[in-house]
Amino acid sequence: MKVTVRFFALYRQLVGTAETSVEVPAGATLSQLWEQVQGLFTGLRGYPLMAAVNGEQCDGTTPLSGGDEVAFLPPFSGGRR
Amino acid sequence: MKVTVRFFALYRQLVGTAETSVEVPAGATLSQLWEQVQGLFTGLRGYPLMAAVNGEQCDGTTPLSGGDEVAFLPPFSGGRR
Amino acid sequence: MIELTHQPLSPQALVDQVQSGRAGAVVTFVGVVRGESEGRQVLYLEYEAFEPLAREKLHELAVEMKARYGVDEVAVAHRLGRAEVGEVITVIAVASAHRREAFEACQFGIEQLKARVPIWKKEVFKDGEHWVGA
Amino acid sequence: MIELTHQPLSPQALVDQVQSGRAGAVVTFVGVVRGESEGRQVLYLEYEAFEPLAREKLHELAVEMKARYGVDEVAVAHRLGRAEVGEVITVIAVASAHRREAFEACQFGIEQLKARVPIWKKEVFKDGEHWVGA
Repeated sequence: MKVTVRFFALYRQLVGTAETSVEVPAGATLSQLWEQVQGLFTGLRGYPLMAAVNGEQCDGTTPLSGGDEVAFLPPFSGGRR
Repeated sequence: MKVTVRFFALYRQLVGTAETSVEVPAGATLSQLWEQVQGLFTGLRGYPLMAAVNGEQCDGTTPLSGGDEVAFLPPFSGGRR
Repeated sequence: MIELTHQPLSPQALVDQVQSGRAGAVVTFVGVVRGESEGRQVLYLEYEAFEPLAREKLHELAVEMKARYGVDEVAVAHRLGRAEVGEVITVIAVASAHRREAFEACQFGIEQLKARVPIWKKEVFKDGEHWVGA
Repeated sequence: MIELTHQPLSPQALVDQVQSGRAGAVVTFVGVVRGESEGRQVLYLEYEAFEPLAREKLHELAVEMKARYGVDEVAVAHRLGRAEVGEVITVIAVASAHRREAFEACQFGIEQLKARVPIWKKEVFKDGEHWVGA
């Protein structure tokens, strides 16, 4: 099945694109997708998994469905340090 | 010798005047003046001594001179509680 | 910067004063006249100060806030005279490179202002009035 | 009240929103773009958010601040896009009957905003740029 993957801020810079489509095995979890994406874009290796599926923040055990939109979120840095 | 005594806020209300002149013995201290004033204006009894002599905050041991202006200051309540 | 005034206070004006290119954090405390005090409806408040000493104490307080917390800029203002419900009584604005010191200095400022500056408040109700804090 | 905007922020507008006859204390945190970061001169910053989730998290945060500290009103705003040195990035305004809760809620608000809201900052220097917090 296919899922849409979106990258923000640092991640967009590291991978060089804001959005891509990834083919994952049926029943894949968010963690499995993250590992697969880190394999495709090695610049993401070492970063913790933080992501939203269809706009909702989810943890790694979340199972994916075809057509899901997955947003990978770099560590936050809003506000002032 | 004579000193000028000024009352603010609650004290002015309690004594009914903003300013008066008090005759004190030569060499009297601020504490002695306060006792004398509390004798004249019994509504002031029980309040702690806080005062400024010629605009400077002073403690009770301060000796007075003729012509001094003594401001007796009620407990503060600025800002918001 | 110190202000002790019978005119309405503008918190924004104080914030503008403390803000600079160096400061990353500005923390502001604004004290406002409440419409209620211990269950009674307040008509208005009246503030009185022993002005020369109050100004000196406010200045000392601002200097101490900067020295003690290492913040960049401090502004302290207090209203005098009659103040209506909803009007601003006190403004303390602190600008600092970092926010922790700004919060601490601002909180210290309002506590100390109440403790050591010769300003008094009278609460005026429909059926009476009294000086507070005595 | 929540605001996530590419337009300049007005701290006064947020203070006006939270102020009411009930509140005696308004504490405001304003985060400003500093002209310097770790010794380097900053030209400007750029903020980006994952907007729908960021709005949801800001709303959750405001609700939690009210519940946790019992304060009356909370407003949280964050700037997006390019922000120049001296411009306002974040405003958190808290109105409360009493000042202690207002200070605590405001401080909690800015710490939590940084920890849990998907907003990212890019620092732009004369000779380069980088995303912060990663």
